[in-house]
Amino acid sequence: MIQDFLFQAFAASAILGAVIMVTRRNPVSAVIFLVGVFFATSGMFLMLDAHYIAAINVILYGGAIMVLFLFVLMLLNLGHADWRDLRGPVGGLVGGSISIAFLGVLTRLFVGGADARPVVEIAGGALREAAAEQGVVGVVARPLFQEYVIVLEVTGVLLLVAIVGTILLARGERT
Amino acid sequence: MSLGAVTGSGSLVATALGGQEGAGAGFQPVLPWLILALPLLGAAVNGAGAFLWRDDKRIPTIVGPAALLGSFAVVLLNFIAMSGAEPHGAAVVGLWNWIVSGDLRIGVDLQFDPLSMLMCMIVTGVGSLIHVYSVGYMRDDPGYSRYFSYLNLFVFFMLVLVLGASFPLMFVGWEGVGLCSYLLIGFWYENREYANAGKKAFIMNRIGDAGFLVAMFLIFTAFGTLDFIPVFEAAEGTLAYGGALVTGITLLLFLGCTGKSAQIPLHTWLPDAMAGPTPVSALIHAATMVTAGVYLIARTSVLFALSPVSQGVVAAVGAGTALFAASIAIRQYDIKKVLAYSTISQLGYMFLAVGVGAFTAGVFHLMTHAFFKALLFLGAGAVIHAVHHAWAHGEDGHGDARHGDPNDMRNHGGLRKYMPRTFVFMWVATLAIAGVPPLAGFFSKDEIIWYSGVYGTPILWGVALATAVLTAVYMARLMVMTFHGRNRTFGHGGVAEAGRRLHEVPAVMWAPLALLAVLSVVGGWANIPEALPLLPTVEWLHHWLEPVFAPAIAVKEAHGFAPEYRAPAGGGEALWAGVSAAIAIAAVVGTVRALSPKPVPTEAESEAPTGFARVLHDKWYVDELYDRAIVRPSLALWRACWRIVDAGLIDGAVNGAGRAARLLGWAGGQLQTGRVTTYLVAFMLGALLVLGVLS
Amino acid sequence: MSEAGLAGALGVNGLIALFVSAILFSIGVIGVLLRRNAIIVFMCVELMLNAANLSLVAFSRMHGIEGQIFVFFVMAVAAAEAAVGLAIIIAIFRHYEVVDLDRFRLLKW
Amino acid sequence: MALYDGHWILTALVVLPLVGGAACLLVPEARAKTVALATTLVLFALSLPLFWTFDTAESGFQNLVSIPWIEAWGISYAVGVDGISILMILLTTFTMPLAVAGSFSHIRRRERAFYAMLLFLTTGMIGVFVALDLFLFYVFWEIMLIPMYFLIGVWGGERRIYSAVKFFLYTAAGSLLMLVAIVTLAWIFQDGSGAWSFAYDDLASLELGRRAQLWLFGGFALAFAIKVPLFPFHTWLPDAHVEAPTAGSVILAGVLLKMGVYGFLRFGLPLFPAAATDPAVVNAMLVLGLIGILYAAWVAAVQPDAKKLIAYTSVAHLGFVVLGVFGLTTQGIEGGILQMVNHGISTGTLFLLIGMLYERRHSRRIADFGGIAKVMPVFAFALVVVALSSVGLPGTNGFVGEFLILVGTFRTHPWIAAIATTGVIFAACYMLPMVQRVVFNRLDREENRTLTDVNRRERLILAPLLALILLIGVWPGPFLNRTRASVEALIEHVETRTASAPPVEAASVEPSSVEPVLIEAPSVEAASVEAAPIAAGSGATPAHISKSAVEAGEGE
Repeated sequence: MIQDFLFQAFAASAILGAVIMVTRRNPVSAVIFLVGVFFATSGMFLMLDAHYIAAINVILYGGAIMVLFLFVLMLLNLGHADWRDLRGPVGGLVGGSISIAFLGVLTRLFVGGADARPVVEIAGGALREAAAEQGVVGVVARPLFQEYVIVLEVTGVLLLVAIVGTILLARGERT
Repeated sequence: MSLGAVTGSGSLVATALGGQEGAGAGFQPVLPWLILALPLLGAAVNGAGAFLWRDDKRIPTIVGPAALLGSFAVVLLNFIAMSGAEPHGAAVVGLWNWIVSGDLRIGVDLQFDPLSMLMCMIVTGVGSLIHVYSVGYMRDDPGYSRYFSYLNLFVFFMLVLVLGASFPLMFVGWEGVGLCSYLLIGFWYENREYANAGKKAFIMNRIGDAGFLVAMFLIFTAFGTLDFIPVFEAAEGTLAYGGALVTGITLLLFLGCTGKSAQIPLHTWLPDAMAGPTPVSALIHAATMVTAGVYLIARTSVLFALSPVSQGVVAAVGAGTALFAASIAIRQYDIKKVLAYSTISQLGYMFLAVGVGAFTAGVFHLMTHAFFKALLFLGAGAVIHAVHHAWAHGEDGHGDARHGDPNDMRNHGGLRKYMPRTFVFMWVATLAIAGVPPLAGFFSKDEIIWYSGVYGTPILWGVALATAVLTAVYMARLMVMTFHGRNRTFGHGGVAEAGRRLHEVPAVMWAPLALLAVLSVVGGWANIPEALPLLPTVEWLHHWLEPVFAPAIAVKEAHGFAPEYRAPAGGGEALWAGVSAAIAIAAVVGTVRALSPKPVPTEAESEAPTGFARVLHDKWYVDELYDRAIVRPSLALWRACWRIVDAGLIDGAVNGAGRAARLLGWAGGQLQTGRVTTYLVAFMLGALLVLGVLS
Repeated sequence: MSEAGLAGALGVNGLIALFVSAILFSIGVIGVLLRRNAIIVFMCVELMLNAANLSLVAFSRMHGIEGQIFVFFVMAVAAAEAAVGLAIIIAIFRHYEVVDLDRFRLLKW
Repeated sequence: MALYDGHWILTALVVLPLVGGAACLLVPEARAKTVALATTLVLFALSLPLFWTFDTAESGFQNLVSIPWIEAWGISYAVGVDGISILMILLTTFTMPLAVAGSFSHIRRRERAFYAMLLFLTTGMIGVFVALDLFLFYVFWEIMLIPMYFLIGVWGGERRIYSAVKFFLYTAAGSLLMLVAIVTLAWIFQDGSGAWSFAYDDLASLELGRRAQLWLFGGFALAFAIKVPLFPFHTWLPDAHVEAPTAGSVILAGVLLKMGVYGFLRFGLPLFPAAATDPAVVNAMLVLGLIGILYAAWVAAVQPDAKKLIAYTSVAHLGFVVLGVFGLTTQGIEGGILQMVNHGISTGTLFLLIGMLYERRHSRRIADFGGIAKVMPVFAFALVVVALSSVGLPGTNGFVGEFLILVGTFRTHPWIAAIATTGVIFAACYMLPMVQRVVFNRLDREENRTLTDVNRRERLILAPLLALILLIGVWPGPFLNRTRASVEALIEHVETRTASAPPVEAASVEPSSVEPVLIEAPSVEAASVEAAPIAAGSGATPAHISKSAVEAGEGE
């Protein structure tokens, strides 16, 4: 019961945080609220028995990536509010309608899609049992290093390429 | 030249013709190919000479006339051989297959029959004389070699025209002579007028040639062959008498004739053709090429005999042209123009003759006309030559512009004193053409007048008679203006200077004149009418040509042709011969009497004629009419085709399509703003679409 | 029936998670389209990624652990993307001295 | 002659220019022209025996070679020669050395690429004439387009880009439809027999319904009509000709324009006999040809640019050829083929001559000349002879072709032929004034006084052309001989197939009671179903080809 309440609280704060983040003129406060959203979703991950994902969501997203954003904001000295940042009514109308359309389509997709598929036997409980058996990390690590090992390695290469690319791009024209 | 092929191909034709060929069995042509080869060789040698030894005049001087004389000698041999063989039918000599395609076979076959031999005699005989004359006339021309090359080539094509045993081969000669005519009219191509005249001649001839071509197609479709002998033999069986097909064929052929022989409505090129050197006018535009139309009708006499309508048209056009051209000739000042219209008029006579069915008379007049008209032209050439030299060898060397046109008779006058020989020869020719007995023209023209009345209608007869009067008048006027009275070459007061400068032409020029003068006298004796049996050669030409024209006469007789031999106004041939001779003499004498006392103004002094005389002087404004009604509208239409249809409509559509594509591309390009947001919107709409379709 | 079936498979929380995911994603969309600042647009993209992750995790309760594995990879790629993206923004800023998306039209040659 | 049994020769003719072209790209700039000339001369020498050893009695294909290429789709490298293509091949190999030699002093930049393009173009042209597989044919057809595009676009005159693009788009637009038609044809064949094939004999053995024939014929016809070019698809030609370098114009006139009519003869008539003899189609083609003859002559007569004038005369001449082909008589088609050769020679020479003038004077405007005969007598002589050939004066090649065409067409369509005959008048109306204004009249321009007559190289180029003009004019036998058997077989094929086609459709209907229009196949689908049964019967044909190919292999 308390868990359900917590979950719904996380959900509500995630939505709230997202709304605030989108509407902030000051980029730094947008970053702060985004970090809040990430924390809220991490909480939801936890409640959904994805403990490992919850952890790295906090560390990776909430920590590393958002800090990176902050660094860039500071580096470029963009940390102040800008009136021109928000679009006018036309942009709002276009963005709003597309957004609402997305909401509708996604909702229909989730509901209808779930309806179309046969309900699989693995319920929330099964995942929890596996976690109890293999550990919170193990339940993710086993398939990762067994079935998906090649994908994992490729991801590693991708990160390497990203590192090189980032350095090259960020280094600029200096010779 | 493979003789095996010659006889082989020839016999092929002979067997195809069956028994008819038996008539020609007695006559085998001697060296037939040499007749053609010599002028062609001459043309080639002289043509090469025009490039290689342009300044050396010895080679063309020898080769040019020699090629013709050689050819004439061979023709003469054959002529004698043919007259020795009785009956003298047709012999066909095949040289090689020209066009063979499906059931169409056109051989390079030569047909030797009385008609073609007679024509060959005229072409090579008169041609030889004119070649010799040209040696003198063209002596100082820088294009001497080229001239002889063209002239030889012309004779070659003329012989092909005459000897060709099929319509297409005749057409080769037909267009070939047109080409040479074009080249020779525009011989002095630096003068734009002259070059234009050549072009005009070619194009007007082409109009007729198109008719000739379509006629050939009709013949081939009807007969399955284009060889003369099979066509003529099958004609009566294949074509209905007076039917549309034969009328169409013959009228189209006649269209070809009007082009080549300068009959109404395609006559306007011939006067302009006088731009060429005068011997050319004599050979091509008087004696030979322009008579090809008459020859064609004579050759296809069977077909024409089958179509009374066409015959009527031919006769009417011939008579009309004769009168029309004669009326113009009366008011011309250019000596060559007078002769040109005279030629058109005389050709009209010939068409009148073949039109009413007097084929022999037409060919007879063709022959005598070749003699006296060539003589007239060469004489005129001598006059022009003399006047030109008198002017050109003046103090400043080139006085043409100062003095005027050497062709203009107003610049002549009194030449009798300076050019006595030419004067005599010219009078012989004049009397011949006027129809004064016993000269050539009397017999031939009288025959035409007689038959136009007997075979034709009273109107044709009247026109023929009227034209005879006009002929005598304009010729006498020409003689008076040129040779009589006082000399005006150096103005009215320049008689003394004229005496120093004007001379008789050299022997190489007057000798051919003399020979032609003899022929102009005796030429008519070849066909003495039965009514006037003065010589043993009564109806000789008639008999000679009988094998050629007998089928046509037979056709006509089979369809109710039975003329009564008396003139429309009554009386027999002898009577009317006497009458027409009297008319001619009276007209000549009258004109000389009337004109001689009158002083003639020089070219510079004379005023433009007025009234009806002006209409005649300006040739009834036919050229202007054609220019306004045909040439200019055509050019306007053609320009419109180019500017409006081609560049406007079609290219407009094409370029419009291109522009439309570019516009579409530009419109599409406008979607590419280059801003991320635009693409994001598009991307999201796309994602929505995909998701929407999926769900 | 579908509501009950889905709720039965995912639990009520799972269902809520899916709706939250949809809402977060839509908010991300509106942010991307509404903001001119490249960095904030970028952040909204991260928000959308996170929303997607949320639905993956929710469905992993129904279909098994692969959902979480996928999330792992998404995060790895997102990290790389964030790094490269920010580097690009820096490079652009260096050149134009501005991060307003409407000020440059680099996608058109 | 054992070595020369002909089977390798066609392939050699296709490949050699490719090799030569590559060699041109590799050798130093100054050597390129020599390599190109040598290649084309060898090519001509190689093709001559093809002419001598041609069996005039054989109506089918000779020197057949067929090697599978893309077997899954039934595509093979099949080449052969018959009476329709032999003269075209010879014309190509004859024209090429002259075109190359004619460019020696004209092309001064990027010589290597220029001569390589010429040689690549040769491959395409010969390939089109020898290909007996429709796919192969299409490949060569398109190969041809590219070098020509560059020849015009790179070495052309001022508006070269516009002209090159126009040329390319026009041609490509047509040929794409043809590709659709080819693939459809192969698909219909596959539908009936179960196997794909693009082989000519296979596809020619299909018996299609009338409606299907009309559609497919339309696809081919548009491509060919543009290439011919028939009015109103002709406007690319004047532009392309005017802007192209001399060699380009010579090849364009000499060979490329023949592709259209060749296509009609090789594919249009035999593959779709019912469509090609459909009165509406025939009349449309004849009328378009007729319009081409008259209209192009008129437009030519008022052109101020000599090259453009000659370009329009090409339209007129090709109009005659189309007339002959669709007159569907032996004389008409033979005349048409011969006239293509004639046009190639005469018009090619005219372009060479104008090119020579342009090199000296850098102008093509007729008004800029006059009296040239005085300073360039040999040139004037050549121009007059060629002009006369172009107007079809008897004794030159032009007459033989025109006469046969007209006499042939007259038998089936007298009125059209009769009107077309007036074309000979208009021919004189455009050609003679041009000749007069260029070589005759007074030499009144100072710049023209210093013009030099044609040099020895140019004389060597002109001599064989002039000789051929006269030779074909007086003795066309050897040329007509070689076309006869094939042309007669073609007409027979078309006639028998046309005669046999209606009963197939009319079988179910009372022949007398129903209008022919009503018994047409209702749709393309229905037509293709009709096509199905016969395709099985044609199984013998590929065997025939492969058999002769095997024999070919053994022969060597």
